[in-house]
Amino acid sequence: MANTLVLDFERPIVELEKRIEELKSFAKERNLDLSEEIDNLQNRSERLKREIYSNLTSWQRIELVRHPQRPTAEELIELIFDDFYELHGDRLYGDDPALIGGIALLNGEPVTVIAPQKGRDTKENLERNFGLPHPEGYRKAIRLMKQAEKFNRPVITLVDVVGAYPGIEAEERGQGPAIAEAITVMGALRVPTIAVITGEGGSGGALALAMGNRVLMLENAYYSVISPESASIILYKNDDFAKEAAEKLKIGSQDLLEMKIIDEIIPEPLGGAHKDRVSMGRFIKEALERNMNILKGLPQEKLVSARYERFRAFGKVKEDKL
Amino acid sequence: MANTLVLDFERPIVELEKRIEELKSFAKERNLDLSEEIDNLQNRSERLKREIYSNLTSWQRIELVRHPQRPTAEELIELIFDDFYELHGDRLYGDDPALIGGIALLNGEPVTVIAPQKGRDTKENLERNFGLPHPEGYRKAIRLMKQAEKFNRPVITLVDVVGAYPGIEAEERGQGPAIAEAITVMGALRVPTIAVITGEGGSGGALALAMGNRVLMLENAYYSVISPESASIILYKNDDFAKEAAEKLKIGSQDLLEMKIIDEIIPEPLGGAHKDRVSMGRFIKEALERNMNILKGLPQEKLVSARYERFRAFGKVKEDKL
Amino acid sequence: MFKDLFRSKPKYVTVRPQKQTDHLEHSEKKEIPGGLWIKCDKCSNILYKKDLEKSLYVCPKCGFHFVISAKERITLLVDEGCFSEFDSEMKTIDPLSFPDYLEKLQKYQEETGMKDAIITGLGKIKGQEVVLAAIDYNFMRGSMNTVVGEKIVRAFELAREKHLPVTIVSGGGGGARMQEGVFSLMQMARTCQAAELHSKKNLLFIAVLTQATMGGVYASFASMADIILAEPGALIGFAGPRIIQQTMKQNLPEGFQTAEYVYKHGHIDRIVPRPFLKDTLANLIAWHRR
Amino acid sequence: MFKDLFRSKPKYVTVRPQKQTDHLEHSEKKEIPGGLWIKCDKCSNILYKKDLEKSLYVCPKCGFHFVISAKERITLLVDEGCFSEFDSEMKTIDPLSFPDYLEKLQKYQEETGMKDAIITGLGKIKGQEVVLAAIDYNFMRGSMNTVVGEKIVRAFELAREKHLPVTIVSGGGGGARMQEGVFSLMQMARTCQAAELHSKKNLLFIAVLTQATMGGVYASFASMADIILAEPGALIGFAGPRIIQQTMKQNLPEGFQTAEYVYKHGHIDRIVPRPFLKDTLANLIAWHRR
Ligand SMILES: [Zn+2]
Ligand SMILES: [Zn+2]
Repeated sequence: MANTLVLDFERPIVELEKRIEELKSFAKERNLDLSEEIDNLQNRSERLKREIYSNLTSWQRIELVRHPQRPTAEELIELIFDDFYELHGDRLYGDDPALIGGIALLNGEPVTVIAPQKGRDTKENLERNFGLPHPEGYRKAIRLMKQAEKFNRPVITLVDVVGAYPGIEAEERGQGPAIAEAITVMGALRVPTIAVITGEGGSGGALALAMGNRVLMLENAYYSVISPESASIILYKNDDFAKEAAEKLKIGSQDLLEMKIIDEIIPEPLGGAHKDRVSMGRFIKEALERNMNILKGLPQEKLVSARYERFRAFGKVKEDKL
Repeated sequence: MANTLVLDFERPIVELEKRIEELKSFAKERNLDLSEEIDNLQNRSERLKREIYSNLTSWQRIELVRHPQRPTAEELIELIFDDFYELHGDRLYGDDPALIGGIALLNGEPVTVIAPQKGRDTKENLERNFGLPHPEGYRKAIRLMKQAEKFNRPVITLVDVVGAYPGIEAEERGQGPAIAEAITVMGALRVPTIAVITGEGGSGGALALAMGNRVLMLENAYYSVISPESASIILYKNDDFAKEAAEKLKIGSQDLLEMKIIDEIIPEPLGGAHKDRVSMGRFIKEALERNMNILKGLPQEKLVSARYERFRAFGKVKEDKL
Repeated sequence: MFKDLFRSKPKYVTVRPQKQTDHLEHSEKKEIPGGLWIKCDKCSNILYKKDLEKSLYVCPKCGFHFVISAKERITLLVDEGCFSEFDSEMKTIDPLSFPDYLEKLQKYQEETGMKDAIITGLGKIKGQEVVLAAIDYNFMRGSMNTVVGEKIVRAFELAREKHLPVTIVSGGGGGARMQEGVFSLMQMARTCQAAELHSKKNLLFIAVLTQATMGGVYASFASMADIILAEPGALIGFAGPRIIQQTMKQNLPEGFQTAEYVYKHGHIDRIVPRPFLKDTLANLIAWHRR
Repeated sequence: MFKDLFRSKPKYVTVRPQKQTDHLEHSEKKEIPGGLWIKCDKCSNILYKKDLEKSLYVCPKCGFHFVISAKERITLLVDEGCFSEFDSEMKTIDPLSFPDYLEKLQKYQEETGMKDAIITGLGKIKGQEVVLAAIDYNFMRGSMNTVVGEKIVRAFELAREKHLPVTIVSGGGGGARMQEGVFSLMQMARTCQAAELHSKKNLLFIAVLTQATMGGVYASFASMADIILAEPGALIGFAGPRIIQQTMKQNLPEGFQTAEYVYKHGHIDRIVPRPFLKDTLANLIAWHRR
């Protein structure tokens, strides 16, 4: 765990592991046989990990998906796909580094992959605008979605975006309309679409890329209409209650699966995606392949109508007369 | 002709008319009956006008269509259509005042009208960028063309544009691609399209709006791949030979009709459109109605294929083997 | 009486403009305080309320457009007596069981006489049938929840079935409604899809953006219209101006996110002052008749 | 021998890269002067010509991409022996009878061994059939006239008929060719329409923008491609930089209208150095196979 940020709730694990290391050194130094005690402690440590990581609060999960070592879209793409050829530009105004897209091979089959791209450090984050797309990012996504449709190529999105970018130019160039168009275009594509919420699924910025025939979600990811911090400000006039808001908004994968907002939870390695990237990639790949195999069997008309029906269902209301 | 710029070749007419006025004053002052002489002179003046205006060189016609009083698109629209509701914006970046578009009624039938808009004076010209569209102008045109197609509304363009705008931002935002897209979209519309070259038909900027099932042209208008001035610079290293270049390039309506680049010449009032705006409007309206009646009878498929064939024909080449 | 008419089952009803003030005293308190005189939010002139009513709640001194309720909006647009409301009893199921939400809703329901933030229905504008929706800014700032979404979806579906144009007046300052969480977010998806299905039948959709059209309302159906009109001065955008100012730590440009500003940036077809709105809609609908 | 092969009737022919220099000495005089040594236009290093040949005319010191002829371009891209040219005898009818034009053409024809500024044909890239076109900058700056337009239109038509992808390498510095006047302008219309008909069949079109892609070439088929690649440093734009500078009376931004600049502004998918171009095209074509 060298160089890795330790979250508050992870401290007991880290402390215990430190003790074990100390005990090992001590045993070696003094030439004592403490192997039984050490084994016991290690078992204890494993249990502790499982206990802690299996009982995370909504807020702790948010801390995990905001972990600086959390694999970014580029890293996940590298892990999941055989090849990836990035395509650039919206053909209108610019190329947005905060959103990447291109052609990739999923088990040898070409697919179009689109994803917001966070940076891995401060320098990269400044280049990538913290993974917050401008309108040209959404418009690049729209262009690549239409290209995918033209060539009958499925679309896979990996979604990790805090939300809309609160910037003057983003407003001027119409991020509202750009998001609406991305929702509309992805929502009507005549090819299979799978969205994977891999980290933060923040409001319209996430939905713009989440109009999937299937919406999958990593275990610790969240998907919400509003950030817990903003919700806290609205409810309590300050952001001290973000943790409460996170619970109330039901933004975790388990709640969303029960509410059928998502179709499937992709498990994360114990302690989060960054603890075992290779396994994380394998889990996502497996889920994508399995879902893609089902979708590829459907005719175009059915793909479109099934997607409409999927979202049409989220309108349950009461209609009692007075 | 008060406040009207007098072109060089118009001087003899103006001089003669001045003489007639002087003679009239003189006759009145001295109480002489010079009516016969005045009548003769007036007949002479009429003959002179017809003689001069019927034998204009290519360059003189260019001077006429660049005349500051030449009716602009807005003025022509007002003269031709019963109503006009302008629509704005490309929904991407901005609203380009150098290109106007909207829904108009041609004899009570809705049509979409699109036209570059020059200013009527320096102030207006600065606002309108001398009628030179930026990419957002072409993209507004594209949006309105697609809107017209959606609602099965014919598209009429009035084209008076010097050419592409040589500006840094126009290049940055892709005026090349925007022009290509306008050509492609208008070229493939499933509704009747009529282009009227009303003044300057300058290179790609004009072609972007001239993919008509019918291409009509005002008598004195020109339509060229390059401005005569630029051609002169290329051929003779300076622009002193623009007049010669204008002849060599065969850019006048009569030449273009013979080469079948245009389908019909709309006559102008004697001395040019600005000499009698009402008649000018009537002539254009008559031509539009006549052509539209033919096109409206054609099925959509035929409109598209006929337009393709129209332009497909401009590829005559030699194919002798050596 | 005004309210009763609106609550009646779908049929053509008479909506009398002269009865508007009954309702105004309830819902527009902040904008138009009770009493005979009203102070204009923009120019601070004191206006005689009867005059303001006659001018359709547009300040005669400075042109400021006061917020009006969804009912008033519909009254203003449809021919007299020509509106039948849809789904007037539709209420939210409170899908997240969000604390204090139902109480809050009840307060707004009592204040406005509406079940939620939107009225949809079939109306006639100068004799032309149109499916009409108006979001009410005074009902939780016109925020979009399942009810708003579902009523818009149904409105589009009916229009598609009957081959009718749709006009939505979208004064939704709150964007998506927090208390219904991800279900509010899903309404962006659903309304976009509904608008798209309507559009694919080559049917007309006109959006009228009024004070305020922000967040999830702007970033969904409202910006997918064939023709986008806006009322003067309306705030239109995705991210809120205060959030932008706080995050960017820089002053916002003059007039930022006003209808005029957004128009200049190419996202709005026309700005239409309230007194011209009905005629404009009537003409546009007439020109798209088949 | 190289030339003979190219002039032969459509059939698969062997195009040997090692014979390129014969042709270079004719057409590339300005870029690559005769003799054993060549000075790089960009870094001014003196390069050994054999080395430059091996590096595909990319300066080994600074990466500058020398202009290469259409024949060399095709040799570089297609599998050995796998190219059959179309319409190699096509010539202009000089539609305007433009003074001195035919003489000028003859000079270029003799210099380049081509009848006009483009080669089109059917080739194989790593075993995959593709309709390929390359514009030759050295033939009247690769300007588009009726012959260039007609050959591109026919190339698209053949590709459409055979369900094949199209790749066009567009080094057309002169844009539309003045001497054929409005007929050159019409080629913008025709090539756009041809690309659109091809596109409507869901077939792939890749444009490779090379030094220089300006005016009517850029503002037509070249920017309608599904995927737009560019060589490093290529000048790409509509209006020429000198005209812009003169008209605007201001300095142009650093790198204005270079491939890198245009890429940054969102109009190009990727910048691909020459040595990677064949592999890139091969992959892209493979991924679009059905
Ligand atoms: Zn006021
Ligand atoms: Zn060099």
